[in-house]
Amino acid sequence: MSLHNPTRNTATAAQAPQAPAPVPPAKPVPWRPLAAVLAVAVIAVASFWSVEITWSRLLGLPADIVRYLWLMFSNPNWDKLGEALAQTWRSVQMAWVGTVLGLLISFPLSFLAARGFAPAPVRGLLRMAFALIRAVPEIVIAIIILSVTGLTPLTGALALAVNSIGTLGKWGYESIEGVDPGPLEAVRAAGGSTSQVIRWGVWPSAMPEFASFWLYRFEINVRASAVLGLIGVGGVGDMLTSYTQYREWSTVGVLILVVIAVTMGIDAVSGAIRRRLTDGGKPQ
Amino acid sequence: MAPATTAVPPAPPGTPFAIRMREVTVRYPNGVVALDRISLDIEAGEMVSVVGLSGSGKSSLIRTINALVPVTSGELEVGGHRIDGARGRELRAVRGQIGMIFQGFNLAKRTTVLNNVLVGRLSHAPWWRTMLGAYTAADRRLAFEALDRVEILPKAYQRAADLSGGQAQRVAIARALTQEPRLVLADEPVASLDPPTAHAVMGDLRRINQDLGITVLTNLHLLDLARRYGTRLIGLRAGRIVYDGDAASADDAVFEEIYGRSIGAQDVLEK
Amino acid sequence: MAPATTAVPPAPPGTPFAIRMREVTVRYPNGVVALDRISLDIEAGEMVSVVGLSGSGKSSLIRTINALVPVTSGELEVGGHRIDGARGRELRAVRGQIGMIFQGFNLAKRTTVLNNVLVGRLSHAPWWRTMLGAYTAADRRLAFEALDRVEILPKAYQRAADLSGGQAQRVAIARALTQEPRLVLADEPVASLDPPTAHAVMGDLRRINQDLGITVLTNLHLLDLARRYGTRLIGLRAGRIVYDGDAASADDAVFEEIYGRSIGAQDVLEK
Amino acid sequence: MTDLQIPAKPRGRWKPYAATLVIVAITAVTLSPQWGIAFGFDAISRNWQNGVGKILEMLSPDFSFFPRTVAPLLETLQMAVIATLVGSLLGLPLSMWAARPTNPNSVTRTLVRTALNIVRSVPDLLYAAVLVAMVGVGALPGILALVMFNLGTIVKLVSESIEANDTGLLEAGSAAGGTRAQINRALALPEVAPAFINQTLYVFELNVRASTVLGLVGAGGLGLLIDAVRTFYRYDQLSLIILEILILVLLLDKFSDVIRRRLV
Amino acid sequence: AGNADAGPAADPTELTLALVPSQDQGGLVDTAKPLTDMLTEALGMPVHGVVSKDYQAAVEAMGAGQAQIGFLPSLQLWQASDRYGASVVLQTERDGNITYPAQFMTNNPDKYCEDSPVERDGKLYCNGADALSGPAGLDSIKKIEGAKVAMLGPGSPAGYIYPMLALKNAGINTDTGIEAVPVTANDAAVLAVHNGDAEVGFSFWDARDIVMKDTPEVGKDVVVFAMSQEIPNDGVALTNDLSAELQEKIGTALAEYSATEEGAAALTEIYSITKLAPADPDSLDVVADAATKLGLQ
Ligand SMILES: Nc1ncnc2c1ncn2[C@@H]1O[C@H](COP(=O)(O)OP(=O)(O)OP(=O)(O)O)[C@@H](O)[C@H]1O
Ligand SMILES: Nc1ncnc2c1ncn2[C@@H]1O[C@H](COP(=O)(O)OP(=O)(O)OP(=O)(O)O)[C@@H](O)[C@H]1O
Ligand SMILES: [Mg+2]
Ligand SMILES: [Mg+2]
Repeated sequence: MSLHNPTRNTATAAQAPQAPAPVPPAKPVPWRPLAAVLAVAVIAVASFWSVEITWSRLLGLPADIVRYLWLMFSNPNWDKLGEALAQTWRSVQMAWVGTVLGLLISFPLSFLAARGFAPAPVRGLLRMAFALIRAVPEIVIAIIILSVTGLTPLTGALALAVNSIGTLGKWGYESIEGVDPGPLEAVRAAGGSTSQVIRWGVWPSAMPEFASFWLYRFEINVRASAVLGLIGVGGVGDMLTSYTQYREWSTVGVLILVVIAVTMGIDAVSGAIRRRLTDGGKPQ
Repeated sequence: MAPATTAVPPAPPGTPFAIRMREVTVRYPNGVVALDRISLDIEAGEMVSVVGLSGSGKSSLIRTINALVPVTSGELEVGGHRIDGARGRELRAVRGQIGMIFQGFNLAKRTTVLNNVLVGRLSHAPWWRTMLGAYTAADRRLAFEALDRVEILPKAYQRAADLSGGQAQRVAIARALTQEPRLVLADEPVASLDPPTAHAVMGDLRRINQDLGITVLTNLHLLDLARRYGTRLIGLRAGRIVYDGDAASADDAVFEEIYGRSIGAQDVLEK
Repeated sequence: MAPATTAVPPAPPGTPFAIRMREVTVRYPNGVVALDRISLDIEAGEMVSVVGLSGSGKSSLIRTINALVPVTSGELEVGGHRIDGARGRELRAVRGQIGMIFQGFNLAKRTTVLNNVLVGRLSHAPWWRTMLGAYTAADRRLAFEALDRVEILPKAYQRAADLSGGQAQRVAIARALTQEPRLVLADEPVASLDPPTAHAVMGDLRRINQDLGITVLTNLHLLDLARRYGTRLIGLRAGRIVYDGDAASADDAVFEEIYGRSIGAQDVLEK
Repeated sequence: MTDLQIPAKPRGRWKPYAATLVIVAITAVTLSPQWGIAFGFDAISRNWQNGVGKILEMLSPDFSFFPRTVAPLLETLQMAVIATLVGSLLGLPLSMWAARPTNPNSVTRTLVRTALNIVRSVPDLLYAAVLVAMVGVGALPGILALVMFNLGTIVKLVSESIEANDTGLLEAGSAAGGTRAQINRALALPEVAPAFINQTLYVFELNVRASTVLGLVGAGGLGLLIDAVRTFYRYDQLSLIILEILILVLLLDKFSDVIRRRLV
Repeated sequence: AGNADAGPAADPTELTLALVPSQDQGGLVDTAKPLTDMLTEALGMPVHGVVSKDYQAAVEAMGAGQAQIGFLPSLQLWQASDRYGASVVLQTERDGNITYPAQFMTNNPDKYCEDSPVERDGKLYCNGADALSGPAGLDSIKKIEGAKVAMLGPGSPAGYIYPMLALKNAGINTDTGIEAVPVTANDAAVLAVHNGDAEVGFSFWDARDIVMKDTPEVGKDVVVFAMSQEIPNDGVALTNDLSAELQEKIGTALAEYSATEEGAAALTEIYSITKLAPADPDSLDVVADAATKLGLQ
């Protein structure tokens, strides 16, 4: 046994001269990915080529950004802070109720829409419903609901709830289908029924993902109140659009600060919850 | 041989399960034939080891017995219940009495060891209790006893993710024991365990076989373990049974037949 | 013993790496002391097996040598380079010459076998080539040769996810070989492989040790393999070296010392 | 075996219950008439026919309107394609920068995350309104607004999925002596590909739906047309437009389903 | 909530007022409080106010009986009465006018101005548009043929309906004869002309004031060269499920409020309204006519 072999340098140095090169298998041509990339490239080129844009406008953009940031933040109109906070609270209320209602409804539905938990027709129907909700503009949903509950924040909450069902349902069945099949099989093998499989096979591993996109949807709903603000149910989004339209930049600055603070707060909470659920909240 | 369905009355409560396979073929959707016309009788109370190359169909055999993989053709009976074609409540009732130990443990990592073990009570406890996780004191006691039997009781309230490999393996065994099974199916339960731990686990399996009379079917990589702990040895190769006999008397020639001509040859790695 | 830093000149290119550890302690952030004042000299070109209970520190030892785990105190030198405290470019250069085979393979499942093996060239190829994935013909040839050596060349363009366990293990070995390493660290490379495959893998490691003179350090669960393939055996227990000597002469008493009093006793399972 | 040493239940098991309680309390407050939105079923039970009537009105699309919708639809798609492409290509490296496994440096990671949180928190409506003042009306401000919006979404979703995935394989790159960028390119990229492609498709769908906002900046497209038909209460025309968007959404669903099953 | 089974002629016990601020004015409206406070007192029942920026939402709310009083722009006034039988009771007066013109603006005065632009309050006008009332300079709009034109959505009287009607009357095919640059707010129309995205823009008179707050040079760069016909101001509509007495009471209360000094001050301050005058139903015919002529078919 040669522990030290000073004549050997590396694997190739000694082997390359005499040993014939190994014959690798023919490199397969990845037709499908190539076709996909090609299709995307063609569509992209066509879009860029056909769109009418004066790209030179981008040159002035940095200076403009600085100018508008100055307009917004050099002298913020703190008088409006109270109202901004009140309207934000209203947005948060609508968003919260919308999210809670949305998740209560979408949660069971997303299981029925996931492969392996319900018959195919039910699955197809539910996926179609989720897609339909996502296809209808928010404001149209809001107007339908408005004819039932009037120009109240309840309308806003219900509109957000309906909207949330579309996205939460989709995210839900996607992450259920992505769950590690092992534990699920173990529950099945122990004689568990479908609901028990969900409770003890799917829920423990899908929980962090569900929690994270529920919170993300809450964040979206807080921002989506901008559109609902238009119909008159209030919220900080309404203020933002109005003050922007009338170019009251110093107020817009205050509103942006409030919105950023709220979003970052939600993000921080959601990050903490996600860490707790995924790794038991161990110190990093 | 005539179908045994009507001949054998369903096993009375508490008696171990026997397994009868008649010309069972399992073909996966992608065309791979994992089991090729297997006929096999395992008596109640036997302790059987199954060996074979990677890809020879060991896992498929165990998973078929538990109906996790559907039978393509042939007849399969466990404890007097027809398994091929069984569905719904009946299948769940049979499965509830078969303890399964998975190759990859299949623990729910983000919940406690105890909750994982209590999965073994699902088919026995009332539905609402399993949903709320509010098991009876008796069920919990069964779970604690199983944990104690595999010497991991102190970890009961830890998250399954925080376990070492050997500990996770033992929790999977405890889960199977908590079912009060009449048949234990163990898929390579000691892979990646160090020798003392491996012997401890195999000893546990032998104990439940000998003390409680439960039928045990174990897939194994390690021949010495198969020889030492099994009373009967089954060798699989490419989905067929190439050896079936006494474990202790299986010699090197037998193993060479099961595993192929020579160690390191290229053909032993391919399907 | 005096620190070896200045005494040993950095190894000249191509020569295998030696390892010198002086009073190395590794304490994880949660307080677990995984290595407890380990002093160890491994000569260039040795083939060493490390055995020990689960949780005894085998993985920690290997990962410390490659600086994947920081040294809490003590001195560590690999091939004449100080590893404790090394960072950035220098550390990458040393790591580039240490081939590591992980316990769980650590392959990128969604890309091809070839791309996984080419990871071994990261520290040798120019930066822009690695970014574009445009490796030189020479690099690709190295990768193909390594795949050929572990007899898995036909799978070069398959996705790593489609491999069986044994095949994935071989790809991980090919990746380490492609680095043209001077030291191979293998963490339980044959766990969960069937005996023929396990012997094939261990044979590969012995071959690169004997043919190329590369230093090899292997963690093993299986004592017969350790005895058969290693020239030197190191036994770890609770982060300390309890045996260090000739592999062939390690008898059952030695193993009992390493693994504890008796099989199945509770204390062998806990940290 | 009668004398089990059952370990004491760990402390801190009240925490989930406390969290549930907090959630229920917040929900109660937001539902209440005094402090919240005055949730009640009476209006719904009284007036639900109104809503059903509106929906029924929408159930008969006016297919003769189709020719008028083609140009706006193409315009919307055009902007959505460009914005998605730019947003996702910028978003990919930023996602790796914002995720712990692919960027262990906590300073730069926090920096990127904070910046993107701010980007994400500004409503798209506001981007549109400000950008139209900066670069004029047309497709450009619309695309820019969408790009900002896409960046925030993609980076959040993709970086979270990087963190949720197994990251042991990145160690293989470190052990081979690779730089962070090399490791991310060679090992992390193929692993995040499915998540990334899926989120890109999702963002594309968002962009099509955001056409209402694009209309606001004069970028035309479906948003403007929707406004126009709404102004004249042409629910039949509106439902045709919705039908077109629905087909698009279903197609994207299908794509992402195929990709999920093929790549994951 | 109203007590539905108190009798067929029963009026609701509380009212909702939907205020859609006219986009065609320079100030920001975010509250209906003075109006609702006053009405609550005058009618002896609670009146809630909602400021809605979506035309359709307000009209549909009235149609569904979710709002009883609507402060609506002219097109929506007509639609509310046409679709849901609401009665138009009052129209607003601004600076003594119950009408206002739309303006045609350009960044190319050499092409559109017959005379040299004159300055008023820092903004340029030509073709007699400095009279500040319509119609004026409409002869020059023929030259718009073939130009890029920034216009609002078809719901906007000043940003779309009236200027387009004028173009039609001038013999221009509004579908093919001009190149539309759609915008959805008046300030955006001004900016589009200022930035050169469009040669001509439509807006209410004078939307340049909004933009001048942060882009002062807009008054010089963008020249108003024509004014459309006068457009009816927004007004007040009441749903037909209110009893005649209640309708009467609401109308009177609002009219009287605007006649008091303090009421007038509040209305001017918040909505730039100087008076609420009895409605002239004929003035809405023009809107109806324009809307049907231009409506999407
Ligand atoms: N779900 C599946 N779909 C398709 N083919 C499968 C599936 N599971 C297993 N196979 C194939 O069936 C054959 C038998 O696989 P099986 O898992 O039973 O082997 P095994 O003996 O358990 O091997 P190992 O020792 O690696 O666990 C193999 O060729 C395998 O590739
Ligand atoms: N990242 C970590 N953080 C904290 N503690 C750790 C970490 N990794 C390992 N440990 C602990 O350090 C000790 C040694 O672990 P190590 O992984 O080195 O054991 P091992 O000998 O490789 O065991 P096995 O045979 O199970 O692989 C164990 O007690 C383990 O719990
Ligand atoms: Mg198997
Ligand atoms: Mg280890």
